[in-house]
Amino acid sequence: MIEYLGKISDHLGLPVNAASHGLIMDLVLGWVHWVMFILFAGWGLYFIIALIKFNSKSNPKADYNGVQSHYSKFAEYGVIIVEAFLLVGLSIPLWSQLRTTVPDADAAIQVRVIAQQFAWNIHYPGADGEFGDTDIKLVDEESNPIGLVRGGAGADDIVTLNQLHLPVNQQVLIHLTSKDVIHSFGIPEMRVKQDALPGMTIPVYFTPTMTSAEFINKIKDTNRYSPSGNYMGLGQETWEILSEEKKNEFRGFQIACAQLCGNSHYKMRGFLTVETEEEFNAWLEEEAEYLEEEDEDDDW
Amino acid sequence: MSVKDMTHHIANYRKIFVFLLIGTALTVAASYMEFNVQNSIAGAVFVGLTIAAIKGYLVAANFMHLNSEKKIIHWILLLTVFFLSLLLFIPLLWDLNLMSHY
Amino acid sequence: MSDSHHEESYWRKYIFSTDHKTIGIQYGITALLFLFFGFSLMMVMRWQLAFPDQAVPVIGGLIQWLAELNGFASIGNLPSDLYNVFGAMHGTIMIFLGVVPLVVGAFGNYIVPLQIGAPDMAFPKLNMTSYWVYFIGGVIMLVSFFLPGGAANSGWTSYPPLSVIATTGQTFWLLGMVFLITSSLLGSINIIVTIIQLRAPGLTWMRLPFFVWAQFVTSFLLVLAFPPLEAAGFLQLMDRVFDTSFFLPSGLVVGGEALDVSGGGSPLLWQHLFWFLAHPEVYVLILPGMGVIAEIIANNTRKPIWGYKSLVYSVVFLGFMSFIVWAHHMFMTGMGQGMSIFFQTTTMIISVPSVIILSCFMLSLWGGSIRFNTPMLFALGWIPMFGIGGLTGLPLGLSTLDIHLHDTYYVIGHFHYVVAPGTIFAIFAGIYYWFPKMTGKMLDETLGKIHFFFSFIFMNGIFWPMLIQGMAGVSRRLADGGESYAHAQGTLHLNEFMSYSAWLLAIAQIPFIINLIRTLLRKKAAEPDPNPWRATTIEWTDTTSPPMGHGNFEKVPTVYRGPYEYSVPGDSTDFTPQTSKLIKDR
Amino acid sequence: MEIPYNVQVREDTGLYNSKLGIWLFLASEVMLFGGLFSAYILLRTGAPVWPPIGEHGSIMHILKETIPHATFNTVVLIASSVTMVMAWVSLKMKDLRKFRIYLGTTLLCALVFLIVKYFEYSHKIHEGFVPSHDTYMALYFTLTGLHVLHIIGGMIVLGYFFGPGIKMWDNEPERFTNRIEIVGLYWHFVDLVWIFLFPILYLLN
Repeated sequence: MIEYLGKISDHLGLPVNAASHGLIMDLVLGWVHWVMFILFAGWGLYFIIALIKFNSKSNPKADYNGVQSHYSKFAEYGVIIVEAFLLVGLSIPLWSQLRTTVPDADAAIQVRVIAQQFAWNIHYPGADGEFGDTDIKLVDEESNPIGLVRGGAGADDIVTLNQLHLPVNQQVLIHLTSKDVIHSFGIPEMRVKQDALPGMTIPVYFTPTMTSAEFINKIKDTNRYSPSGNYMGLGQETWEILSEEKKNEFRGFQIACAQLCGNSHYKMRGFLTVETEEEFNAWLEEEAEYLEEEDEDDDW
Repeated sequence: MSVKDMTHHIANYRKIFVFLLIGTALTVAASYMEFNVQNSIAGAVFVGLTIAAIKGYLVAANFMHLNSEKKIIHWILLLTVFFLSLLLFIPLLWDLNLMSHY
Repeated sequence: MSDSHHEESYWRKYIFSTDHKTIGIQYGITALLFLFFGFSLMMVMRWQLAFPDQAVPVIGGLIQWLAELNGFASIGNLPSDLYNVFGAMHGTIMIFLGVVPLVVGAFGNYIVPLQIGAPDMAFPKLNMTSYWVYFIGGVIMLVSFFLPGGAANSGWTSYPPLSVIATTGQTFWLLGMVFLITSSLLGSINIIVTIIQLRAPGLTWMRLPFFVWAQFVTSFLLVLAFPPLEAAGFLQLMDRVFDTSFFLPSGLVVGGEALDVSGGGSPLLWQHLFWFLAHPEVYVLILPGMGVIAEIIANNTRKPIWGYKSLVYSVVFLGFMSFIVWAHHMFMTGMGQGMSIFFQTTTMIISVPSVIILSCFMLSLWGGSIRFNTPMLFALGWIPMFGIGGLTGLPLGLSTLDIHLHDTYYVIGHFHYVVAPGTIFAIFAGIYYWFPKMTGKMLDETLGKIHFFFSFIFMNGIFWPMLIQGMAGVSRRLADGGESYAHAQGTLHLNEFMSYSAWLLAIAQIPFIINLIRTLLRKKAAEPDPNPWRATTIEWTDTTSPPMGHGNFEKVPTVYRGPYEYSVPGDSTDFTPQTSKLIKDR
Repeated sequence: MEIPYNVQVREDTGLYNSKLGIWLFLASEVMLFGGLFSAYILLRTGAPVWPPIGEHGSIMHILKETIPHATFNTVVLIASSVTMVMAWVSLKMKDLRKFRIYLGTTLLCALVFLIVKYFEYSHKIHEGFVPSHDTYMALYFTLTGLHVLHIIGGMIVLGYFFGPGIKMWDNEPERFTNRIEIVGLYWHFVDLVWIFLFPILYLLN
């Protein structure tokens, strides 16, 4: 029943769902919209009838007492019961599942995300599985935006700019924070959103269930696949010379900033690539190789 | 109000003045004691704020005549104090899911 | 204090007047101008959203001049820096300089003393002060547009640390807010004292017009909720001017440089203090509107409002609850289970009195003899619009669904349905309804109806697509309307539609402006009908239109009955004024 | 038409207008200081050490020196509250001379308070403990600064009633007495705020 009625959410214009918890959220949203729709339609019908029936021409003498029946009371009790159900039956348990049942760090892929004006720094723990320490004195916007201590646990850490890669069907645990102002980490397709507050690290976790390739296949017929207008802020010329691979990056999942964070808030986008485990591992290795090359360069 | 009432008031005000002075002395004394005994200041905070609350009550009830004020003013203040307590303590109950590391 | 035996000078009469009616009109005119200004900012923003980075037609030169004055590059378009300025100031101006002064300063000031049979506000000089303090606050806000870096640009919510590191405009914003808050506090204390102390004999609490109740609750919200924001404003001023760290945690790195502050503060502290005001503020915007709607519906259905007592209890309960729901604006700040249950529950509870109020208005129609004049049309239009606003609040109040909808255009659509068609329709309804009281002249009905129908259509044209965009996950406050984001691509075409609706909405206001000016210029009838709507409340039945100068009433009226005694069985007319002792059997 | 219940009380509420007005104002003041106290509680509970240690170390040693001054100031302010209420009582007993003495003493106490405060401030600032030093100093200066502004505001009003405002006594003695009661209520409130500021800022660290 929850599923059957909740399916109205398919018609609400939600983005494609690509996370394991997304379906139930959509169903709840569907339920809420049923409530909204029934209330609006019911009262709307009454409203129109009342206006036609009781205009001053057809009813020149008003009735001092007005409505005597108690239907409206029942309607109000109905609203209360439905709201109580939405709250206790759906929203509260779901919130606890989505926000307070933080997965065990070892069981999940761990990533740190450090937001800044106007980019997402993605920090992987590297082969040793442990994040290196950070120090704000080491921050350098060009070479070390998060102030990572390159040594000890931090020696093999991978830091990327706006490139979040995740394996499909594995739970990911993101440690979210910010360097400067408040940002908000949102991926609509993953049904994920969390404010990134400076001075605090807040866990975000979800399990992607669809790879970027599958996703792009799914949206082939939409504007998202073949954008127009300003071509995702790139302009037509730039868009047309992009490789198909690069285009897919833009078409795929994006991290959107949902909290006003300054001038370029509107283009603070990050890219999320969900891939199979092999692809993900290959990507990590590739990044690790870059890291070694850089180290050799610096060796003087 | 008659002159007799007033002389009664005056005697009361003098008494309250003395109480307030004693209260002040006690708070100061209490704070010194706790300083030297232990590191935890929870006890001192409790004692200090309790004395402050009593002093505040004495001022409000007597100098501001709240003990004999009209109902409507009591209601307004009750409402204010209720909202005030929410404002003071709800931010503290922010059971944030913070991660320990960073 | 208000003896008027001598002829008053022009200044005392029109500028520094202590008469609540003059002050009400001063508030009204100033606030309408600000409302129009705030609306204009939005129209420029909507150009940028529909046609990013193209020069604004007609006023492109002006935009370019302003942008360059602020130090931004512009070719006559609205650069993103200035977009953020306009966005923040649109919100601030609409709420704090437009709607609140209109509903409380203008309507509250003008109507409340008349409706309760009082000669003036309880503190006339304070009333004058509150207007002028508001005026200064407004001037500070306007001046800030010409600063280097422009006016405040961190959203009307001014979340730190962004607002603390923002340009000087933010300091002006804070100063302006301190003035506006002070003005609101003075005004609302005045209204509460007036309602409690100056009610005419016989006007018991349960005989008060619902409008007065709404003003009463609103004023309490202002008195108790505004000061914490004033405190927060002081703290942010300290952060900005004296480099303190109330809202700045340790270890901030801005633009590659470690911020030179002590740290140790909390950005959430601001959000608590801000929303402690700003949620009740929503009710400050809407409750007086509900009051206006109640008056007009009762008058034009020619029958008592349905469930007067439930309305009164609901509005009081609504006011009370509005203080304990604030954190539903903060679901995304990392809130745990306990607080989320608490605030979701209170949010669901607060929807109940709103539903009751709306139901009472709907049920009032049944059995009525409905007159479709302009005020009534606006009141009737208000009902479904506010309904949509209320209903779309439901998913936002559930923290789980807020994960997807938080800070998207769905939120924008939701609260604009509440305050734009909601409050502003009520304001228009009130203007059409009480204009004959204020001037002795009726506004033109045809122009009024044109104004209503087009406003109704275009309001929906702006705000309905926002709900669709929000569903798709498009964030708010994007200077290019979402063009840069992949998930926004499917709904981008709506931007143009919304923008055209907005400009057409502006055009739809022309009949209103013409109507106002034409009616004001028209000659007044020798003896204007003091009660053109055949209403029952004191302001229509016991004084002239417009009411006489200081004092309002020839003699203090005595009240014998409730506020909405329409179509009383046995009475020869279909309205029985509150002050009529007996039911007339003419 | 005269505004009713300016001097006389309204029967059903038992209040005159400005009495109700000042209490509403004080309610809003409670919320204003409440917002600041809320900041105090949140920042203090969130700090690992209180007062935090900053560039110039901890304020503790200076604070300990200041306690006698602050205690003295507390006594002064309480005394001013007593003289304030005595001033009102004198008016009730129709004794204008005593009223003047008491009100004058109140003003004098306020002045003493401000002078002590000035030395306190300058000592701290001299040692480098400015508002931006740490969150404790920020709270200290904001809270006491706002309190000082309230004292100054109160002094202006009291000064008015001590000087030109006293003329009202000749024509409308009752109204004047009410005014003194009102300003007295405000003054006691300022005292009350200090009663809380004193322990939380000076003693309990």
